[in-house]
Amino acid sequence: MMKQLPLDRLPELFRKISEKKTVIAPIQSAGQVNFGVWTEDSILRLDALKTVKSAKGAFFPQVEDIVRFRMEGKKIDIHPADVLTEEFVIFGVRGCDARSFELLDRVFLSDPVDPFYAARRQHGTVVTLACNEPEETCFCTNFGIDAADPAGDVTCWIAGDVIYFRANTEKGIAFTADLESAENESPVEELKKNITEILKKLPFGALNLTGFDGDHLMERFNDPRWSELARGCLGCGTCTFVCPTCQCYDVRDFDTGSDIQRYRCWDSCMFSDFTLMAHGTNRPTQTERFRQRFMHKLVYFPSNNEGLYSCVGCGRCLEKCPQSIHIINVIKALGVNKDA
Amino acid sequence: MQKIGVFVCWCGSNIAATVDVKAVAQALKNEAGVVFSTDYQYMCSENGQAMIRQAIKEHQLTGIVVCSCSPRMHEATFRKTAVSAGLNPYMVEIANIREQCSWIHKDIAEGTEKAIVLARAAVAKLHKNAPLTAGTSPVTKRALVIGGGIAGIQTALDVADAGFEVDIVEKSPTIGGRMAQLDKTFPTLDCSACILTPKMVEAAQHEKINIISYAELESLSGFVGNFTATIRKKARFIDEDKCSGCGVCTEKCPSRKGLDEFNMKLNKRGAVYIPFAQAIPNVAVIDAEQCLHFRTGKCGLCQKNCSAGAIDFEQKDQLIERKYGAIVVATGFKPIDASAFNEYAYNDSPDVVTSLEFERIMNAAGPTKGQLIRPSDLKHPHEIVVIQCVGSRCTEDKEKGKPYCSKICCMYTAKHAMLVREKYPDVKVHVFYIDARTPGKNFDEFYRRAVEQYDVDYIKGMVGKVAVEGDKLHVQGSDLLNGEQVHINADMVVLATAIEPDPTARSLGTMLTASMDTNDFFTEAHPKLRPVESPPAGIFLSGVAQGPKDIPETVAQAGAAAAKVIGLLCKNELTCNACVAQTNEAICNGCSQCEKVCPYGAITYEDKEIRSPEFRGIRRIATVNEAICQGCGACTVTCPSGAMDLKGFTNSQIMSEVDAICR
Amino acid sequence: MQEMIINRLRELLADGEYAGVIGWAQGETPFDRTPNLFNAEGLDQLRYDSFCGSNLSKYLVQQASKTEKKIIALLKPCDCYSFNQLCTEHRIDRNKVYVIGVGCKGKIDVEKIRKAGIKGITGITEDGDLLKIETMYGEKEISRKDVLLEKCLACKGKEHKCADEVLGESEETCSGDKYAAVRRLEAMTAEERFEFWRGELSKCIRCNACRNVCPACSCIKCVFDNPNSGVQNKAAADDFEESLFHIIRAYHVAGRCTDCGECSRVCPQGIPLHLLNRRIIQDVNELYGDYQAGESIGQRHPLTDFTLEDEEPSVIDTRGGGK
Amino acid sequence: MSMNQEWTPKIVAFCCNWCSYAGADLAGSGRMNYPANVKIIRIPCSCRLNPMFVLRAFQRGADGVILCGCHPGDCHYSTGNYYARRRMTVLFSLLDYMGIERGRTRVEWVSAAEGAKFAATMNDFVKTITELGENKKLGDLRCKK
Repeated sequence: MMKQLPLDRLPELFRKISEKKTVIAPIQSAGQVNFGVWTEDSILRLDALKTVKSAKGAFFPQVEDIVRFRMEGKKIDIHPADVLTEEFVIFGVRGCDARSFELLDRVFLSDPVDPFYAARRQHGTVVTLACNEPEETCFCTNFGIDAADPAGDVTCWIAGDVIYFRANTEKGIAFTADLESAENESPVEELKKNITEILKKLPFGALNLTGFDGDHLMERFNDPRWSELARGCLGCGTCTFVCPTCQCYDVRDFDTGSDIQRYRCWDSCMFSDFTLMAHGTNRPTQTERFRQRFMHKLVYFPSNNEGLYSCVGCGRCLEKCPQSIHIINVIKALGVNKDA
Repeated sequence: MQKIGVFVCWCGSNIAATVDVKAVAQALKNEAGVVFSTDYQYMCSENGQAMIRQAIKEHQLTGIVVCSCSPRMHEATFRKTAVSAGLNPYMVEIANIREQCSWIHKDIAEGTEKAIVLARAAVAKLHKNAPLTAGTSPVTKRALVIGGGIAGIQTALDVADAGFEVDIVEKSPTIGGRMAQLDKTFPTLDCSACILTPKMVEAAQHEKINIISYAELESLSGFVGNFTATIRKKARFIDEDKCSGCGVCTEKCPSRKGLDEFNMKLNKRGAVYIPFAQAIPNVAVIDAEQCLHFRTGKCGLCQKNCSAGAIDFEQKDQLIERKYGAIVVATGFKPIDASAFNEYAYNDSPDVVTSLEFERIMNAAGPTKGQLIRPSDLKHPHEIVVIQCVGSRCTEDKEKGKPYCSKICCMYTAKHAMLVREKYPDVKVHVFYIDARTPGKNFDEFYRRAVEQYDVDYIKGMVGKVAVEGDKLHVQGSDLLNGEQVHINADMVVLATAIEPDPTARSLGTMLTASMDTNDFFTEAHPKLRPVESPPAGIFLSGVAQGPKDIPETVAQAGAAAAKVIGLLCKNELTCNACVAQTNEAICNGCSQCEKVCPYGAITYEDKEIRSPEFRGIRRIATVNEAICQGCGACTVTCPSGAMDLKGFTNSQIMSEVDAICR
Repeated sequence: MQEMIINRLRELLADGEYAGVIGWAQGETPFDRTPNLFNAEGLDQLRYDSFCGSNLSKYLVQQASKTEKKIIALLKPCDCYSFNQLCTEHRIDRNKVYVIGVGCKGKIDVEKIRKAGIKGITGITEDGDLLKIETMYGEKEISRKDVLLEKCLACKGKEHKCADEVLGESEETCSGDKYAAVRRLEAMTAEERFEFWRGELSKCIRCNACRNVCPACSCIKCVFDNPNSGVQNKAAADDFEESLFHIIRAYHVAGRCTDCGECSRVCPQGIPLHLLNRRIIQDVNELYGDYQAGESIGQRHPLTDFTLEDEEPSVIDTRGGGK
Repeated sequence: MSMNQEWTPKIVAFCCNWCSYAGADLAGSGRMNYPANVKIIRIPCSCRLNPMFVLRAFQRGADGVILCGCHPGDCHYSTGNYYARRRMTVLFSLLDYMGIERGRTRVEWVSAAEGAKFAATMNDFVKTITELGENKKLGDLRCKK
């Protein structure tokens, strides 16, 4: 049974939730829309299709303390950072970002479970929002994601000036408990139909991903066109840091003077010092690094995860790459449909 | 991890009085890497250093931190100690807990806490130190003396006697400097020329000394042992080799309006002149401003009458470039401009003269041929008033006077008074003074003779005003001992003016990068321990250029400077500064930003084979010439990637010091 | 213009004297332009139109040294300054590059079109000053002048400072005083300026795009990647570290930044990074005399120079800007 | 230094070895007091000061950073302080532009003979920093614990 709420009473709902849980929603600050903690004077932007940084930051933040060491003479005492305990709601997550949580779960929740990520996933309620106006850079349709009916604890639709909620999990039910139920669900059905129509018009909506799986690993790896594709790549980390499914991180120590703070932070396979170990022979040229990124998304991850691609088609890398080199180039250049 | 020994010095009570040295030693014990920490009354003493040697051996220390006085004092001492115990001298760090801590903080708790922080910073830096070895550079076995007064001459003679070549560069046409203008010298009343000219002649005839007169230093580059000086020899318009010094041209010259600088402009001289009889080189010089040939193109009488054909109107300035191992600054002094003291009517009456002008009047070779006569009406004066400290010890008006005591005026005024009283007993001499400062050997006895034997009237007090009244000079001053006003109608007034460095000193100091004090005297490396050296290595100070002093002290300092020069030139090579820049070739961009800021041009570029994870192949790499680099570090900051670093003061060393201080 | 360039390049590449040409290739969407190296056969892939905003001079640092033969580079007037600066720093060997100055009348910023509310862009065609934009939601129009790249609004003129040959016309698109935004910031009080930069720099995701695209930021090993530099860090774990990265970057390019605007173009979070460099350029011009980095090869940039009469650093306390 | 303790200013002074460090020594031998919050780091020349050291000091909790060097014209390395002068001007301008209080950074030329000036400068600088209060804008919170 769906629930509904007039759109202009949404801040009221947030205020009520904020008493007990932190509300994270797409808000605009300094001209950009990113997920941030909602407060009274935040500019809520549910109309913005995509935030710059994906929603993964709520569960896998860019920087996170792990442990703190303090030296007392010769004795070292260790203070592990405590995991998240407060509840929070992340509101306005699009279908693609919602799928990325599943992909990250396969990495962080598989044995050995990452305690920090697990705690956040457990205390977080994901409220997804259907995409009323998908854009040309979207291509989630290739990965079995339904932008019109995204997965999540609660799925919402904004039809006209009313927002409809459908609880999918216990957390979802708890979230929508004291909302008035919606008698007439037809606007939602109609909105879903429109969205599906628009999704058909996506320029990259229907790519042919055959050939990108574990069995053709070596063919893809040895393809001569990688150096051609990678030539324009600057080796910056934009594509990896806006990507909702990138999960690589580096562990660093910071000497605060009185103790040592060990923290982890996002790392990018595009950086020249990615996985630079003692003997100093990590991937030497940009071609190798470029290949590693897309091989992981389209070949390595699926071969380890029953064909589940590590790309959710959000299109952020299409928009944000300074030189417009991205996964679509790779799929079209190396995939079966070279002529498409 | 390093094994560090910390040694906290009491410095007698200088540190221990306001810093709890035991607490500092204790606090440093639990610093990372510190395996030994102790304190002692005098670390720099023999058994203090023995304690260090002992600790190094016993604990196999890899580095030591000495918390003591300024590194500028004993860094070298403790480095030698480390070497004697087999430790690299650059594994020594000094924490300055005396001048920059115990001496300036009264409260013990505050002082101790700061000392601990400074010690920690030194330990933190030491962790990042690496053993360094200094390179060597050749020494040019020739010295350059700038200034041909008694200071320059004496230094040149001493250095030349040790067998080294010396060039004397003298700005005026002849050497001899200020002393040549004097009549007698205190305290023995020797005739100044009699004791100076033999030295001048000796210098001229010494095969190792080369006198470059009427010349100035144009530019200087290089560093100790390897200076390259460019000297501008101004055109004399007279060929030095041909001129015999006969002086015919000086008599024939019709232009008589030039003021004779040698006689303090009290009389006139020809456009072509020889400054004084015993001039060395005994060669005439043409003053282009006064010479009619240059002004109107006519005349040329001197050329016509010169039998040796030495006059050469086409002569041009000559630029001489030579290499030197050491440079001695002996630029001497000049009396300050007395025209600023109009309360003494210096500008109103020619009979108010400065002491040096008075010296010329008394001098037999002077404008009055030794006759004591008044410049105004050439009459013999019967009453002379001398005013001491004109412009000296004058603190309230910086532009007019000098804050310091010029040191020599008390003595030469007593000399003047005695000479006048002895030669002309009829002349009454009054001397207004604040304190009679005559501290040298036989100085006070000399002054007592002036007072008692020649009953010179010494009045303790200052002169308020000197007014020209008719042909008399009404001097109005105060007598502090009797507490009364004194009025004297004097025939002449002599101003014992302050002395200041030669006007060329400031520009010379900039050229030599020698530091100077606010009065333009050259600052010595250390007021007590290194008075004849200037901070930049290879630059030495001789004479009044370094500060007011009399002739005995000047000659003593000249000898000391010579000894330092000889000590330097007798070495075949000099050990260079070990803390020089170094390139990390793996990450050098070869962008030549560093070369642009290097003041010594020590950085060059070459294509080198590079093998690093990031790059394999040929690349343009900066290389530092360790002999030329002086370790200023300008290049390390323009280098964006930090490829250029400075040994001994590396980026990580300084950063760890900052971390330790801000902890 | 594109055909003219392609034909001329065919001639040049015909005799094999050149290893190839660095230009823009067609990306996936009609307005994506990706820098690439073309040989004679691939020339039909080459594109040159209003979307080629990126500055290609930094690619020459690697590409020009890789081959024995010379390389051709297509450089817009504003790119030439970066090229000259890199030649001054011996990162590019000038005689290994044949520079074709391509005409430029200002380039389009697709991000600005999106910001203007036009969504689902599938095609853009130019018609004089009007842009006709097909989108998934119908036809839209917008004036070309309103969506020019930020760097075009501070265009440094239509003259190519290092071209061996010029193809096509250029037009200066500078709109008024390029230091206006800097002065607006300077007029604020210190608190307001601090809040402004905290707001902007807190968006920074440390993706290093600004560093990797900047022609002046071309160190072989950047201090932020070098464990021994003392400032190595990969993510801003604290407010200070967000500012640290940008202050040090602005300082390292001080005197060498040609104000080419690439840093602001590529920033995924739209941080106006050029305002930092432009402030330093304004200071340098006011204090040490007008200086345009990359004006010619072999310049001595202001921070490696001095005069005896330079202002004391305390001049900052009294110059413009709210207390 | 935990937060509840009453805040005292922490000043890092970079002094050039030839002039200002000698000036500091002279202030010491002249027993000319200045507050103990000033700690001096010796560098060969004012041109050795890398802006990264200034930022490092602020990050680590310094409240004020002052660079002392030889008077322009007196530099032991002849041109060092000229470069330092331009570099610090650009750095201070950048910090001012980002809203950092102007008084936090300073350059002062002190010769080896100016012990009194060194002490006076340090007293004045500590007074300025005390008025400005703790450095909250340019500090790393993790270093404050």
